[in-house]
Amino acid sequence: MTATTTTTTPAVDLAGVEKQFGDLVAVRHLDLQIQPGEFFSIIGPSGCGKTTTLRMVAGFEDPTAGRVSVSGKDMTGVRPYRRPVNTVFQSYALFPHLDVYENVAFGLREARVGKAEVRVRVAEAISLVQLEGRESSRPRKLSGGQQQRVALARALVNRPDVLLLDEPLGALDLKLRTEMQTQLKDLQRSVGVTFCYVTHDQGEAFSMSDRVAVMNLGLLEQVGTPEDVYHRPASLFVADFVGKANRFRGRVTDGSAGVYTVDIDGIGSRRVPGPDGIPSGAEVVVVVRPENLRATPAESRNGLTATVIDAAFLGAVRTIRLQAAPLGELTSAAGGAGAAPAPGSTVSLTWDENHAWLIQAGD
Amino acid sequence: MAPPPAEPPRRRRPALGGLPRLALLLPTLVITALCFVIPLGLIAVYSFGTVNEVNFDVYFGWTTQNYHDFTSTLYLHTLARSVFLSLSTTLSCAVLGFIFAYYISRQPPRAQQLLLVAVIVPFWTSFIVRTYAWVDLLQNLGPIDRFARALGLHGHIDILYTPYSIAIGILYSYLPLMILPIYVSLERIDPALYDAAADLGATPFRQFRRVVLPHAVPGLIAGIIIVGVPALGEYVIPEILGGGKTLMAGNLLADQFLETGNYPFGSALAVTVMVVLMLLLFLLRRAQPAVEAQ
Amino acid sequence: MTEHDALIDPLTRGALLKKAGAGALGLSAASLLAACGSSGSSSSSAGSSNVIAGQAILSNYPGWMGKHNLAAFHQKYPQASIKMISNATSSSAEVVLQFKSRQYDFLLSDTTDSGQAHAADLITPLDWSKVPNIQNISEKFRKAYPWGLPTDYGKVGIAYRPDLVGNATITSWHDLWELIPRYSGQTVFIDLERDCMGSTCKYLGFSSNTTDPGEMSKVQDAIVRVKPDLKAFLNTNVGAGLINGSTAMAMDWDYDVALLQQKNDKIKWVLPDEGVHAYLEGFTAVKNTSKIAVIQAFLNFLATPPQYADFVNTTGTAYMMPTATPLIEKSISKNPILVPTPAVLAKTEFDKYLGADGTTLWSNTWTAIKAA
Amino acid sequence: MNIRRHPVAAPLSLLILLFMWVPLIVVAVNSFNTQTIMAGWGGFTTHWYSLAWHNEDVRTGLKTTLIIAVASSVLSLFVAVTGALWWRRASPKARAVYDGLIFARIILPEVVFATALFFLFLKIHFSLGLTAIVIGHTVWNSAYAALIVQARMAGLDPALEEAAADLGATPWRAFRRVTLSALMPAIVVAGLLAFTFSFDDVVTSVFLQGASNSPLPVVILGMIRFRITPEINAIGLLVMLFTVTVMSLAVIFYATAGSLGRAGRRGSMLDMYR
Repeated sequence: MTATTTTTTPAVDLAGVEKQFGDLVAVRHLDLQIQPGEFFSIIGPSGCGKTTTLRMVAGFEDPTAGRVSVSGKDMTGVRPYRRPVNTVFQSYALFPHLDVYENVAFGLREARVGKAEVRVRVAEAISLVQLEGRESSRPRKLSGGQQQRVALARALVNRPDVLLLDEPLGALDLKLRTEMQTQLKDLQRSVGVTFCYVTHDQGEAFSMSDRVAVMNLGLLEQVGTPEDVYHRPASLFVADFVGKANRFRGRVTDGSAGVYTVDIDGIGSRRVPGPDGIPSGAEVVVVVRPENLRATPAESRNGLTATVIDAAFLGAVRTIRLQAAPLGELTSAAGGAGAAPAPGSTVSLTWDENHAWLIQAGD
Repeated sequence: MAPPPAEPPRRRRPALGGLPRLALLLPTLVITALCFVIPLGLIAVYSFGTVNEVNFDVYFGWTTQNYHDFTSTLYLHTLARSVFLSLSTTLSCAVLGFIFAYYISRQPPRAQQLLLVAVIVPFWTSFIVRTYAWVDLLQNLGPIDRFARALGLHGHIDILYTPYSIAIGILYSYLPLMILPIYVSLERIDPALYDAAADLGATPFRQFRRVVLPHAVPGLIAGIIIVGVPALGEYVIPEILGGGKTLMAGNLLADQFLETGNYPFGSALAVTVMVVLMLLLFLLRRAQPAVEAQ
Repeated sequence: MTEHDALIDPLTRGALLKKAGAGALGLSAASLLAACGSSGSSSSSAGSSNVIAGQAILSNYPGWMGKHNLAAFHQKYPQASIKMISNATSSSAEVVLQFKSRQYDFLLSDTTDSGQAHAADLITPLDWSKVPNIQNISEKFRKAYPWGLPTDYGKVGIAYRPDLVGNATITSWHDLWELIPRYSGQTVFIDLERDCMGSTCKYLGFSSNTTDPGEMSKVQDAIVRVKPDLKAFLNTNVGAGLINGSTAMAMDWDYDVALLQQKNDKIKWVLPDEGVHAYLEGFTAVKNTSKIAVIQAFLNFLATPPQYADFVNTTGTAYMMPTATPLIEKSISKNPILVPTPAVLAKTEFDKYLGADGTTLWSNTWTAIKAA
Repeated sequence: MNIRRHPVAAPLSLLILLFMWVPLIVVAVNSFNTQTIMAGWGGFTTHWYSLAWHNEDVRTGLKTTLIIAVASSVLSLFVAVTGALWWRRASPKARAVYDGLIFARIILPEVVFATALFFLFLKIHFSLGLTAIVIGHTVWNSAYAALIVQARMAGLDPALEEAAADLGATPWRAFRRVTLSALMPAIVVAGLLAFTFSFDDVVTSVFLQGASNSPLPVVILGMIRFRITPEINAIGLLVMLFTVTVMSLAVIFYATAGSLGRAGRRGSMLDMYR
């Protein structure tokens, strides 16, 4: 696990945080830091503990063990209404009996902000999310996207240290979702508030985030930039969760300092980059992303050939399903421009040395 | 779209600051247990007892005689008539209530409020006074009769003291209780839905069936329960408007408690009616999702 | 295996105080006062029999009292008063429950109800030496109502509009039964078990207090036969339709007909040849009342001609005290319908308590008639 | 389908409205009728109003009824709202039991329930009177109120209070500004319904009034025992005027208090129900 070392105080600091509900362990010993101004995402499948983590930051859950700090201040046990964070809920949780204006003004009124300032800041927030003219509408009369923006304005108007977003785009349709992703990113850049974003959609997280944390079964699997997580996954789970991965089993025969020689079953010896500290003789899995697995209609030079099952044209790319006799099914992806290989034809598969990644097996 | 992920159970923190959650249930528990379940238990026990017809002391025992008595054709006939009358009035009530609730819900907001007030206000005067007004209205040589004759209709409109006048009285008294829940459920319909339906080429009738009716179902069911059940037990209206000629289950039941003092038999009647109604409600609730799914 | 369980246990003074505690929740100031009032003064009135003190609670029809009776009584006995609780009860079951409820000290109750309460041992017999004025009431009524002070009675006869029945003359129940099918939908019967079936008994020549199942089955047949041709069974405004002609014939009470005649003089009253059935009401003291002294003083007071006249003039009922006649309004005292001549009384049979079996027989017959 | 101009539905709706008001017109007309036995029109008089106005039974009856109706409405709302708050986070099984008890309270014929309560109160030596009537009314009123409040509660996002807390509201303020306010339309409707039911109840009151003063409906029932005179029409109309006035004042007060308060942009009562 990588704990980034910086000189500034982290916006969110989770130290040894654990959460149990009865017998169920939702979050196991979590250490995580989110930097000020960062767009940070937590991704993972259902029940991985990501929402629980977010709720511990917001204060809706108390950790069973460990410490939660926001902007350097210990927030463990502090009630939600005393924390400098605000949340955008998955269901938005807009107050149905209040109009847009009063929804947005809610937090300011609770903070006893002066009337004049309320007016200015609410107007500002409403214009930030482009809802001018809808101030006196009730939430029920708004579209899903508009409601989502009200929820955003309602949280941001309080100028929180950290904005927590719990799958805020989950209820929107695909087109609106992509649109909102861009807007969210722009918004974050312009207000400069730390965003902590929870989603089960890795694509959504990648498109917006500076850094991503991947969780599974209550455990933090990896933290890093989207590129790190995608190209250098720390575990097989991460490798699979963030995208399609071709796996090849093998044993390390030699190597250190990030590049190892691996004897891959059914293929032979290859040089593969990987994390430090894998001992010789260790069972490993080599991960190659489909776009890095080149399929060329030629005789094999190094022993790996496969039969084309079919190909799917997706516009920008074309994916090819392949059957490699001893290795099972593989996937290759290439630019959509070239001609599709005919099903049943034989191709040879290659990858660049740098475009693979080693994961120690057995974890 | 994927359903929201099933996260671990939410925290069970006290709902209102330090108040334990169960404390919230206390008022309901007290009122239902002490003032409903226990007295009802008393009734259930009475239904197996006997009464001293002189001083009306009830003797507890385990006789099923009271339930046997109930199966006499005299009472079954009365029960059947009551079920039929309450069903038909409830259905007419539902039809009229629906039309009117729908009418209100499609008015501009101000008019909606005015119409709602117009529905409620007549009911802020005594029920008995209002019901007697129907005696006046419906009687032979009364306003409706005269109006009909002025229009040149042949013969008398002479429906006072018939099952019809009972039905009118019940319909009149319970109509607001039908209109309000239906209105509430119709009112929630987003006006854009009508446009959307029209836009998608729905004819007015199909629009009505696909948009309006599904939304009205919860309100309709609530209304039918709120109206149908008391209508079955109603005994004041049949007494005033029925001219004492049409015996209803409600009268039979009330008579046991108010007139003859045969509490065990009355209790047996009450228990039976309760069980039948509970069963009907249970079926209705099971049917509800099926209706809504259509 | 049966376990006897009397419905109502005696209320002790301690229990009343407990009730006061429950009432202290603040919602029931009135009932609290009533509870305290009835228990608090009990010792004083029981202790010295000479002082008439305390408040006696009377269950009564609303307004069923002379305009000035209560105030005059309080003036005469400054330490005593009567609190009247209005009840709209009509059945024996309700009245007997009132006798048992211990909420009241005395009740308005008719011969049937008091008879049943007596059989159930729920009444306090009066000490007649404390109510000497009872002598002012005609003997026939005193005999028929031995439990307390009889106050009023009502005969059930026939009222009709000769002009609406082809100027036919009705003199008997028999005439009425003959005419009902001919003028279908224009006849009204009284919707009270005892009055309606009692009158039918008279029509058939039976006692209106019969408990013979064979006779009752004939009564049932007689009513069911004409039921399709009846307009209604009513217990309120029974004969009102006679005024505008929507009703032609009615089984009705004397006092009601007397009033109807003031509105339309075409209405005729008939005291049927076969005889009439009548109710008789009065005030009866509840068993174990602590206010018996107050009750006796009040009933004795009410039985004086001026007070009784006030009662009759206010309620407009048929009266039973000949010595009060000069003080009673002419509309009542000169009305042949309401004056109790010996000839009329000879034809009149009062309600009696029918016993447990008789009561059940009557109520079953009545249900069968109503369900038919 | 534009029902406002629909050739059948629109006139039919107006007929329904007429149907609901005609008896009231009859009551009004008869209250000025000199004909004492309600058999046709006799002539104009205001005598019945003077009679009704000076009728002590009616006055104390009205006062008694008001106390009962207000007390039982408030109690019913308390029971219904606390119950709904519990219900919101209860398990499905617990909810089913709770719902079942609500339905049971609604479907039990009133006369049975009133008798049962009467027997019970006598058995435990609980004093009959206003308190007893209020309790009796509360048992069924709270069931209707619970039904209405619960329907609204079911439509509320369970995250609302969390959102309020997240925005800085303490639990109490979150309850007041969010939960209670969001429930307010249902509370108002339930309160009105409870008041109306209680205000007009005869059966429960008859059984449980004991030696206390009779509520107005019982007084009226007593008055019509032998004879119906136009006085009851005058009483009915006076009572209605009185209720309408009180209700209007309450609504005006509610609206004014709302516009002066911090959450001034709430709009009208019915608006909130939207």
